[in-house]
Amino acid sequence: MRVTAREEYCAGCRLCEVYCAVSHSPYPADPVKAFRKSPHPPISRVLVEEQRPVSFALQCRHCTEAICVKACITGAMYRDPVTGAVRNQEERCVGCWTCILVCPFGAIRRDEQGKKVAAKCDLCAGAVEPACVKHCPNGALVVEGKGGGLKCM
Amino acid sequence: MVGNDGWARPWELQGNHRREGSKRIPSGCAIAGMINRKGRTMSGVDAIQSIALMHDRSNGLGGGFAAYGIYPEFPEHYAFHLFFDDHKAREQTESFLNQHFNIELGGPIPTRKVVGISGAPLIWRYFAKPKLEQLRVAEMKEDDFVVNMVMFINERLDGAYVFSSGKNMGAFKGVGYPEDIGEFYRLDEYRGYIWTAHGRFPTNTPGWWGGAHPFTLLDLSVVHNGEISSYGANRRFLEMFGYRCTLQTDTEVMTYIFDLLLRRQGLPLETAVKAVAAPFWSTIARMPQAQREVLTAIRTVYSSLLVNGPFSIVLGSSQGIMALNDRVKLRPLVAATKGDLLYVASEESAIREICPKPERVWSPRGGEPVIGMLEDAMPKAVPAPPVTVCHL
Amino acid sequence: MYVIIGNSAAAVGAVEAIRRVDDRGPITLIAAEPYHTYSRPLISYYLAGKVTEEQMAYRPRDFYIQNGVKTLLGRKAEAVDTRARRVVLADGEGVAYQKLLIATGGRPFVPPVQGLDKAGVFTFTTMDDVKAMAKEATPGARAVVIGAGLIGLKAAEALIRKGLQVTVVELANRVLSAILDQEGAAIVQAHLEKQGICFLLNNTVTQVTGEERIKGVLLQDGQELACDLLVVAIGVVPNTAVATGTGIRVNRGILVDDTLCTSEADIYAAGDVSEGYDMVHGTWRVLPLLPNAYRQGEVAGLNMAGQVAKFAGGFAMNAIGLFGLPILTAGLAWPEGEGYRVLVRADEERQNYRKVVLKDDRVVGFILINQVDRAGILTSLIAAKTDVCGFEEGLLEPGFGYVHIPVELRHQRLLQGVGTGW
Amino acid sequence: MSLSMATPAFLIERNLDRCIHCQVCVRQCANEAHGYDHEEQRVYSDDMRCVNCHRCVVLCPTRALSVRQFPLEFRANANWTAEVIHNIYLQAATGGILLTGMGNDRPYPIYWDHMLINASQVTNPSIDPLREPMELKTFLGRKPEKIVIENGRLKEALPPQLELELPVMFSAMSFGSISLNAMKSLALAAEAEGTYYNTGEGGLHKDLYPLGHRTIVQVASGRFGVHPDYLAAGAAIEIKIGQGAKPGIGGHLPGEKVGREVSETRMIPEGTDALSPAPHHDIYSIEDLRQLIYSLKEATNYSKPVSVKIAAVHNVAAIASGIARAGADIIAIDGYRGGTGATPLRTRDHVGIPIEFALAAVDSRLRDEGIRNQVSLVVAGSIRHSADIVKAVALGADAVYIGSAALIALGCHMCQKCYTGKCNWGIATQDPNLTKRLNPEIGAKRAANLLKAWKHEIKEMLGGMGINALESLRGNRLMLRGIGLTDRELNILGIKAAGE
Repeated sequence: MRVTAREEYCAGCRLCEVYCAVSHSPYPADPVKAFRKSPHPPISRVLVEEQRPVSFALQCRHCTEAICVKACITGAMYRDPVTGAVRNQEERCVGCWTCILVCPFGAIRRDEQGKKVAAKCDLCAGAVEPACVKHCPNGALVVEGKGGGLKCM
Repeated sequence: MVGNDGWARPWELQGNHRREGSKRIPSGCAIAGMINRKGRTMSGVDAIQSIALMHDRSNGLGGGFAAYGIYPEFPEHYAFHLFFDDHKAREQTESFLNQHFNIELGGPIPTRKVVGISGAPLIWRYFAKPKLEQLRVAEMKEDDFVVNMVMFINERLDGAYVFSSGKNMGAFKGVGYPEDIGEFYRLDEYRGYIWTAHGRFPTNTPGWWGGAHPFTLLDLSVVHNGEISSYGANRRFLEMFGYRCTLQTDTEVMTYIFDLLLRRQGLPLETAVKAVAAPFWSTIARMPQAQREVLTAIRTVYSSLLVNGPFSIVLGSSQGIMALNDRVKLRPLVAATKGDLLYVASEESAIREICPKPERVWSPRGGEPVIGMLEDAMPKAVPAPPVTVCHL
Repeated sequence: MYVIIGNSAAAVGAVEAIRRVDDRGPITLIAAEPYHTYSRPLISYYLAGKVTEEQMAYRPRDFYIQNGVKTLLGRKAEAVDTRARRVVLADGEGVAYQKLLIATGGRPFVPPVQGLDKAGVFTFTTMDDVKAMAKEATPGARAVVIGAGLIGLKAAEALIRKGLQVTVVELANRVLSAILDQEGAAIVQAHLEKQGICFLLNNTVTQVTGEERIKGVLLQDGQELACDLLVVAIGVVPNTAVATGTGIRVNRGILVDDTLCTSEADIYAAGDVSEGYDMVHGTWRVLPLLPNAYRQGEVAGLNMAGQVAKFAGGFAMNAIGLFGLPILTAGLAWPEGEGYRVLVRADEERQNYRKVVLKDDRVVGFILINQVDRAGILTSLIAAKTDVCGFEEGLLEPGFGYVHIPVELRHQRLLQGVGTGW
Repeated sequence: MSLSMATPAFLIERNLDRCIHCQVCVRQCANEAHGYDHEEQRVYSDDMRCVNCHRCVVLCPTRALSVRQFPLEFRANANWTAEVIHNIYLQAATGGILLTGMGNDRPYPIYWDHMLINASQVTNPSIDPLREPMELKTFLGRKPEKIVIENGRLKEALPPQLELELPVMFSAMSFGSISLNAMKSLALAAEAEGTYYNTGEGGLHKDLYPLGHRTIVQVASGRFGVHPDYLAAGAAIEIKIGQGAKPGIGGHLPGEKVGREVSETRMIPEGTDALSPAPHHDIYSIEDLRQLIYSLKEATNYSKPVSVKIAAVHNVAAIASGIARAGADIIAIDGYRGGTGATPLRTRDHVGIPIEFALAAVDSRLRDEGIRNQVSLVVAGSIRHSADIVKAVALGADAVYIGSAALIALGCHMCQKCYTGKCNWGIATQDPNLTKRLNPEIGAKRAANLLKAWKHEIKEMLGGMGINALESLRGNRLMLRGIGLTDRELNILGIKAAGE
């Protein structure tokens, strides 16, 4: 399962980034607090790429044979056996960026606001619908591929 | 309004509404009808008895009957039944009639005094045929000519109202309970092979006899229970064909619809029924193609003649009767047969009152007509009279 | 009956791969070190106090139990008896195998310098190394690190963080000479010098002074440096000892085919001990990188369990951060010879350095310093040998991403996957 | 350079307690009314640029934004209003005619709101549309005076008809004036709900040919995009004589909106202005119209109804009668509130008559002449909701066109700036940065939902009247009563006053 962008309908508003950041902040239901309570704005795991008029959001593809999991030097990166999502156990991550070096989608971001950790899409584990999909105002993000991920190798 | 040619053009008139037509009156009712398919005549007693049983369905503000085969001595004459407010109106009308018709016989319709019937207008009848030279001037078919005359009188001649205009048939109606009206008109003395009857429950008090049922045009008569929600749509469509709905009663519209479809457009009765009580589109969609095309065409072309709202009617003609419910069946209608006889009525008890042991009793479904025709008549269009237009 | 010698990335990769295919076959894992599998690169983090020993576990504590692996930890494998199909342990016990994986990794290369046996001299590879060093690395102490490579600099960083004075001696003319070019190395060196590390380049230690304990070092140029601690971090070499005398062919590392099988049937080798295929160089060579080790172990494991899997090759790639400055490199970063095109964008003041090397319109290597985001896209372009004609100007953009890649290729990759083959 | 008299029309209010400086507003405003100050790391606004389209307000994740009328006032003057004064400033500065978009917004009476609908009580039952069938199917096209049946079959097939599942179609809006995504939204919604949309004079984009059976293809004075395949693709052909937003004048699509796709679809060179003449230069009288109608019928083998669309003007009834007699199968009448992408302000606001009167007059006239059945009547020009539709049908319309309402369903916020090409909702624009903001799947769903909702509401009102088929409402003016109308107005509308 993964979130796929339909770039022809991406309005480039980046609400996906805003809501991703909010939902991964200590105040997942309150954007104002999420942004204003912490010294740094929360980081989004979604990345919108834009070169007008093209724009699209990009998140972890949750690859079937995830190279980031294989390459992780600490074992922090793992595939959730239940959801199939590739997730990073942030308390084990040391921010070495090997995953950034190997992810062919460039879908992992550096979170250097506290302890350095790799930040990536976790499909909003536990939520019915990932925040980016839920809040995309134009249906440009869809959840696709129940079960399998993409090939990154 | 009379044109330069002296010919009446009722459709050019702005209605001088008085009488009942000034207000549209919703009403509830009782109806009944019967036919002997062999054409054997029955006395009016049965019709009176049947409608009388449904006394509570009317409120004493209207009752009436139509009877077919009652004037065997004048089978080719139009039997005009008229109400006059006074003798001045009568004289004016008679002069008009004499101008256009050869009147064979004329005089008051015999009545008897009945408790509960009061305020009767002058009630006269005339057996007449159109004058040939008038037909020539009008360049019209005879039936259209007669219709025109009736419309003109009803619209323009103050104090006069034609309430029956067919051949060998007649309507008898007035303000009162139907059994009293029957008594008043001495219907026990008439014999007809078709009788229809009506008891009215209007929601106001028009106090005018012309508003009672049946409504007739030529030999078509309609008794009707219900209110036509589509009245405005039906009426405005009919007006394009020259009909003037001066009375603003739903039943009048019903009469004109059948006149238009059967007499003027020559449609089969079944087709006319499908226009008036159309099957639902969902039903049409399931029909075989040819039938679907026909019904689609009916509903497309005659969409403005769909009669919407609750109704049950009995349509009478010299050829037979047809009883019909609205397509959802929002008003009661029961039918029964015994031998050559077909009965229809608002309530089964009204049939059993005069036919205690019918062979078959059923409740027709919405939009499905019950048709009883004379055996020597085809169950289709009432044949139009021969064209008698003479070109000079 | 699977037997694995070693307990790091390649070994774990093999276990996970075998269990994907065969959830029953008994697996025995033999390791000289007595510890549960741990992440070797984390020893510098341990030294700096950023992780605890507990947090160094490469897999959860119950990993081997969950996977039904019998572990023989702290038991050194001495030799392999290929005829008897058994591994002989140091204590003489034999462990029978049907399929054997040698994943013994590398061992530190220690140069022939006089006095390296004195107390206060350390290598920097294993848990024991770092534990020993941690005891002596006290604030204010003077440390000398031989080697300005990945291990040496991570050690130096950790020691600085612990409050030591650190001098790095490097034979080459620049730091990180294995992965950085001159220009990139200058940025890194300046950054490290700001943090207090002293560099002595084009130089090396020729002698260790002191009695029992180290007192200082003599350098090639004749200088003498007093110190309390010496870290030898020149590099690692494949730890092929167990293959000695078996008939398994060994060059620098153990030779394997693309199924990771050695010259002996049913014996596989993976990780830093072996020589894998380098798809950029087009040669077989030792690629001492954790991601490679895992993937090789995985391929070996699959083959051991009866699947046919092939290792398409790897190439050098390194991610390293020094005092917050990230450095990501891959492939050939300072090519020699004809046919290469080098794209560079540098901003030394901001410590930004971006260099992409092309050959035949394909990316063959890159160096990213500081602005390293989305480096993996470049890595994948190397691996997939993608023709970058038409979007090469985007490669140098700090925000280089899929939006710079032509729409068909972009959609193919984002919707169907990358398919690099490695 | 002289002093500009321009002052902001709107005031952007940013609640700084709620703003998180996420810049969504900055990225979404094509008018650049929001910006980001990198030095201060904060978002700021420029009121002068704001057109009050609400894009930023709607998308702001913290509801930090609001837009109000700019509070600047002139000395109170009931005659020289601020708008009048501002327009004079503008014309004094530019020397140009004033342009605007959408429909007449002046406070003329809205006659729909002066008519009330009947319902059944006691004497006949109202019908519950959730329990009973309720039919809205409508056929548009010429009806013969009667049908003839032989051997249970139709003797002659009916003339071609458009079959609508509800009496609502999407008005003519061209590709060029609106985006392809907006066209697709309407086309898909028409397909989903069983009705039709209209190409306007912009031709039929190749992507829309598969939905040709849901398309009314328009032939307008510029003849843009008209060719045999185009005529063949449509379900019906509409000759556009005029439109309510600009009766008597032509159209002008500026060259910057004529990109590759618009150019291909309209068959004009890229980047050139698309000028529609005020009249059809082959129609200078009613007999010329007849020729065009029959040319189009010939060209399509008499297989499609031909509609003629006119603006509601003073003697609309006589014109409509002439059109019916010229052979049109459908007459579309567009009232003075009808919308557009661009029109001179004074024309929009001062020319034409209300559709309510036009409809009543035309329906009565055609009935008086006995030819009402020969044509279907479609009315347009600010049909706002289902009650307007019920009233229109009761006055005599066969169906209505909706334009503005459909666009509002797609997200239009009625800022009236269509003519700038910077529609922030991706509707009235060809800018690829903006058109992609309208996902046609969502647009289609929303437009279809609107039709669905109205369908339910019409059924409820019909049921309340005791009617279960729409045709029984058509021209049934007894179902209407006027409120607050003069005798003369009641007379024109052909309805009684409430209480009568």
